[in-house]
Amino acid sequence: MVMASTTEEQDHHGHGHVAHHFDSAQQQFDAGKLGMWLFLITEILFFSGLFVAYAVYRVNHPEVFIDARQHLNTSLGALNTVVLLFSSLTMAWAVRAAQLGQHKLLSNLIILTLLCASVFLGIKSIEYSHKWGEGLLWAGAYTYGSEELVEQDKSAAKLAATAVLGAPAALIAVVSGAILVFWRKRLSSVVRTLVAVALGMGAIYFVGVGIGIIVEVLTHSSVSHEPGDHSISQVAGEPGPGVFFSIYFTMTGVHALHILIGMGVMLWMLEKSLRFEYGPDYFGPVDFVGLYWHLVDLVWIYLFPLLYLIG
Amino acid sequence: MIVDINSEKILRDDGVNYLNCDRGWKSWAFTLDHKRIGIMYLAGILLCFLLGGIMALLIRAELFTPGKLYLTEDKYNEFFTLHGAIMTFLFLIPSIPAAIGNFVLPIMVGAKDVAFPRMNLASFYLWVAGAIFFLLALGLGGLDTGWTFYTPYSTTTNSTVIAATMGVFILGFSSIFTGLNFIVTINKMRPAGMTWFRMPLLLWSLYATSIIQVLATPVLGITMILLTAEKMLGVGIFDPELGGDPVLYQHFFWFYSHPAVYIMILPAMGVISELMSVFSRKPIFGYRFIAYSSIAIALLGFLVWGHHMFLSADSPLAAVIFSALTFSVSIPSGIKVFNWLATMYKGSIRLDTPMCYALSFILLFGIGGLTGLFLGALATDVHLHDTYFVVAHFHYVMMGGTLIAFLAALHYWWPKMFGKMYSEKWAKVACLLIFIGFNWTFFPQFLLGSQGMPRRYARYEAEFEGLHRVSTTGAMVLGVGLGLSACVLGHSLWRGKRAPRNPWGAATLEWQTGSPPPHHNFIGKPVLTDPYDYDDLVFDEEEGGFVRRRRRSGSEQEKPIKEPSIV
Amino acid sequence: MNSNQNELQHEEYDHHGLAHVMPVKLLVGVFSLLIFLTIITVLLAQVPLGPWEVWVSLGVATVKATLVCLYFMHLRYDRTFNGFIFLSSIFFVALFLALTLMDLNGPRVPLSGIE
Amino acid sequence: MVAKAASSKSTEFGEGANLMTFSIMDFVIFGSERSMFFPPPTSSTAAEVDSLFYFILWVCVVFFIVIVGVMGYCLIRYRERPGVKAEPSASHNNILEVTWTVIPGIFVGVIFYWGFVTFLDLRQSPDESYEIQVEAKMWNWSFTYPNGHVDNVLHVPLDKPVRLVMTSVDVIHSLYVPAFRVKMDVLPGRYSHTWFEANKVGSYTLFCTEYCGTKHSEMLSKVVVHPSGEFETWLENAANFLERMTPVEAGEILYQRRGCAQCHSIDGSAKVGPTFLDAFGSEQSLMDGSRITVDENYIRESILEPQAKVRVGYRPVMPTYQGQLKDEEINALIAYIKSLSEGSQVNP
Repeated sequence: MVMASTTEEQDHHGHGHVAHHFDSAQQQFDAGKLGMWLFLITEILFFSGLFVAYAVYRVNHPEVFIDARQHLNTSLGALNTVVLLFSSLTMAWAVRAAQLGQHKLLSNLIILTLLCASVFLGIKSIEYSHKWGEGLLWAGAYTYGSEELVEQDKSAAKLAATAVLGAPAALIAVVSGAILVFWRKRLSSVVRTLVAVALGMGAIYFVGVGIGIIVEVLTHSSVSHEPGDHSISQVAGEPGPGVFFSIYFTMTGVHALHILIGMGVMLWMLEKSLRFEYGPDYFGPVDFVGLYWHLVDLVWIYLFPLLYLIG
Repeated sequence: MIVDINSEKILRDDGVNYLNCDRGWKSWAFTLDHKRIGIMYLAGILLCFLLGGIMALLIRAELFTPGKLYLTEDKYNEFFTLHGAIMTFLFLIPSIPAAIGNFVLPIMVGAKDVAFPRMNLASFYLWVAGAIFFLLALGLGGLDTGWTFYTPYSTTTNSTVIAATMGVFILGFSSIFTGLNFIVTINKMRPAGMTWFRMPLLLWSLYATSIIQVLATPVLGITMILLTAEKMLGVGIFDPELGGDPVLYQHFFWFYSHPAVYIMILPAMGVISELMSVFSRKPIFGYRFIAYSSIAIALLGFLVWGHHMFLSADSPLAAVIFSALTFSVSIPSGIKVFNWLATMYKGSIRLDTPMCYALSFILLFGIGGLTGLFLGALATDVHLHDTYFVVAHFHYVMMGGTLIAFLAALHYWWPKMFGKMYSEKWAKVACLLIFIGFNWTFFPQFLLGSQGMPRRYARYEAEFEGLHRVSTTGAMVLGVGLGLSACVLGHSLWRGKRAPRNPWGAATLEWQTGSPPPHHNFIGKPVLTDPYDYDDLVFDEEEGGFVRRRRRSGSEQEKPIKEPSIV
Repeated sequence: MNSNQNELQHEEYDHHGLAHVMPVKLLVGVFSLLIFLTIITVLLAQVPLGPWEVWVSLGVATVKATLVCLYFMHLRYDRTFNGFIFLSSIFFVALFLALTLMDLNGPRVPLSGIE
Repeated sequence: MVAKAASSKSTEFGEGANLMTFSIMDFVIFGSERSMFFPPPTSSTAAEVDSLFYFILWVCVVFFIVIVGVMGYCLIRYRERPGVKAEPSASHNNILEVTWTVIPGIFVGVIFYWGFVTFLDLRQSPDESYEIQVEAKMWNWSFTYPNGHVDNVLHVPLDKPVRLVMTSVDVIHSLYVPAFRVKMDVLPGRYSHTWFEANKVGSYTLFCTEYCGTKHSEMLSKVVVHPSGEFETWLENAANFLERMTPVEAGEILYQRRGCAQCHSIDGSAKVGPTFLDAFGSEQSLMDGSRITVDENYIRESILEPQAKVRVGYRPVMPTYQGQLKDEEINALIAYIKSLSEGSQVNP
């Protein structure tokens, strides 16, 4: 919605893409760009709160962080980093395509970016469901190391969590699939492509899940703990691993939320690009969404070492 | 210079302006016109001010006696909480920037609109949404945490904290959108001739305000998210039970909420800078210093939040550093005051209502600022912290400062907004009543505080009764004063006589266009002039207001011309 | 910093229409550099660096971030003002972090230690 | 002048009037024993704080008079008169700007330094301080003395530095003794410290100044300063009251001291908790719908696990006294509560 407002209104009595209150396309573009940058710094300060919380607890209780960190799967984190970086590349390339008016390429690059985002979420869901199964949750719900967790209901819990997290993607895939099968004829080519992309996103999410599971299984050894070890179980009133996972979940959760928002905006942008709306004289929205997407990438670039590596 | 007869005709004959250019509620609800959005904001914040004001009076009434008069302790706590929350988030923060600024800023920079009109409208509707959440908090059993939502109380109390925090979160976005819009508008939409140092000072102060809004508000956002998560899921980041740290919450909260104090006061200072110059008929004294001091206050304002925690954390070092930084902010504020006074020197001072408010601003803000020294100094703060001294101090700054300046701005731009003049006489009476009532209410509270009366007390020791009674009586006078000024302005809307383009003889661009302005603000292009040069402005009987005289070399007699004219 | 002036200076340089266009080679180059750095950090995390570990991995992260800003986000070719506000935001985050930390590593006690 | 406005108007209010008229006089003679600003200073550090206060006050008064003076002068001298235009004059003057930047700068510098030095004294408790543990809970204070005695009133010796080690069991509170000019937040999950040396025998009010919910404004206590020598004897007697008194008397003292009185009345009126009057032996229905008779076991359980059986119409807000009351103390309380019910004879 912010995006929508940073891209200027097409004014009825304005000419082309320049809104009535701007003198030139250049002024409009610069204004939009400055606006976008200002929005990005609000995002940075929004995340800064979480980083400060992280720093405060890390400085005051390093031991907690070192133990708790063992329970994050570095390979999954690294994998996601690569996926996200690649999506940044496609996004940056998309901006170029828009500037040069390469309409087909632009649409394809946006689609590619969307698919990467989907894979990222798929892999993330495996991380989350693993934590859920182990009871490695935020302080209020932290149950790790308490005896009543038996191996099989652990794996059951993991399965359930995976299912719950995957449900929306599955739903999207099924619905859009159904639409393609039954109403194919009635849809305009643009809408058809959009639905197809939705189907693709839904499907590839589970590719991400698959990859996640494989990696999880392969690298299980690296997660160095035997069930019921009390080295990091929560004591009321004392800063325990619960706080670490509180920070882990808020940080990654807020980040994932930004990914979702980004995906939504990109679909909106894809629709426009399929209508060939972007070209050398009007590519502001693509550029601005690109900036946003790179910022989400930037945040992850810091989250990855802070959460997965240091300790 | 050629006088553009046509544009003049248009403006003389058909009275088409932004108010009557199109009708129907849709033309307001979906308008992208910054002027209409400004007016909607104005209506909204005035309603909230009324609500918060009524609560204030109820609180004062209860405090007339030490024991219970008519409010239970719980109700009292809910009232002062919502009084604080509503006044801060729904009135003070949007007051001058979102309502007055929205209307004036684009016209002052000679633009057709703000850079992002849709975002502007979105900002207003977000504000409405936030207000609704607050009303929910009020309706669903009330909120009793104090407007600061300190943990762990806010996470343990079973009142409607979540509704309120969500409201604050949404209002944050509303505020960010306004600030972002203003920065871009000022940066990118000024006409070529208007360099940074030819901008009216109100624009400087609004720019500084916007910087704070954009940089600080997001932190409030994440704080509210964490607080909500804390309450709903038990993410123990602020909760000592789960190993969290309640003082960390205070840091998060004040990292926004102290700069927010400058979001409230900086625009007020901008308004005063304009008025002092216009009504002294003198160029503002020390333009650059006032401009720089605005930016300085905005930046230094980020370094002082710790003075709300002198007694919270155990680190004297931090307290000392924060105290030093706190004092550093007082300097630029002082600079502004002295420059305003210097502006009056050798002027020709006209005491119209806006000027009366401006002068009472200087006195009240002066007291408010000076009493800040007691609180910035560590040793005295230990005694005065969380007492009525603090209450009096911030009411002198926020109400004596921001509210009075808001009223000044309202009376100053009222003719421009609605094209009507109000009754000078009664407006001045109201101004006087407000000034007296205000001091009568809040000055005794300084004494209450230094004598050791803690704040947020529903019941109090008998020894404080005398001063509390004085204060309560004053509050009633203050209420009457505010009511009167509301009547005066309201009355002008249908009884007031038609306002000229430039009733005050001000030189900033908004006075070159009609009152009220046309839909696109100007017909033709405004003439860029020095915003503080009054030499060519002469009173014109036929117009009933001031008009610009054409500059002529030599003795040839001067003939007044009507703006706007195309260069 | 009147925008109208700045425009003129920015017009030269391989501007295409409204803004600078990134060559594909450069984009791909930056990307592969980023991947390389990612591998480096993961490997470095295996090496015990003691207290330096934090700074090393944050350092690498900062290099990556800079690359993304300069090239993917066009900051290198963008108006200086945009870069300036970006840096200023970093400055304020640092401020927030520093002053809060300074105040908050006071002594803590567990609730259990009260009686 | 504002103060005058207030005072002249305040005449119709008895106390207001006296207080304010005194004040106007004192305004001229700052720092007299009967000051309009402060309760009389009664601690070793208070005087220093006050003199800083008065220094700042004078600075403010001077600056304010200057501002009002200049404003008044301009308003009269340069008011608009027909035919008189504004005289041209410089629109900026850097020397002037520097002057009114530097001079206030010096003043705030001094104020800061003075405040900071005094603050360090307020924070640094002498090593030989007498240490008292403070525990704050909604909405009462309990002070634990070195010999294990717990009291809800703070008793301190004269002319002896007393160090308070404070913590809270629930939300943030703040301990404030205006007469000593002493205040410090009391936080859950960590200890905070403050200290003072009372130098005047007497009893002074102690407030909570951090908003802590419903009865925040009633979370008051007293500081009793004993003449040197008498303090030890008081502590002696206070500590062994259980031995010296009958359970009922002891129970009554505990009822007062340990904060029961905050929420449980003995006159039948309902406060946050149920009244003790005629409670014993009565039939009561609980939240879960079941009914119980109030007997020794129920009372004991309600003291140790208050949340276990909550009576209908009351919120489960009582904190546990597990590990805070000794068995004989609990027995004494039970005996006291019994004594408040008709026809219940007290068994020894």
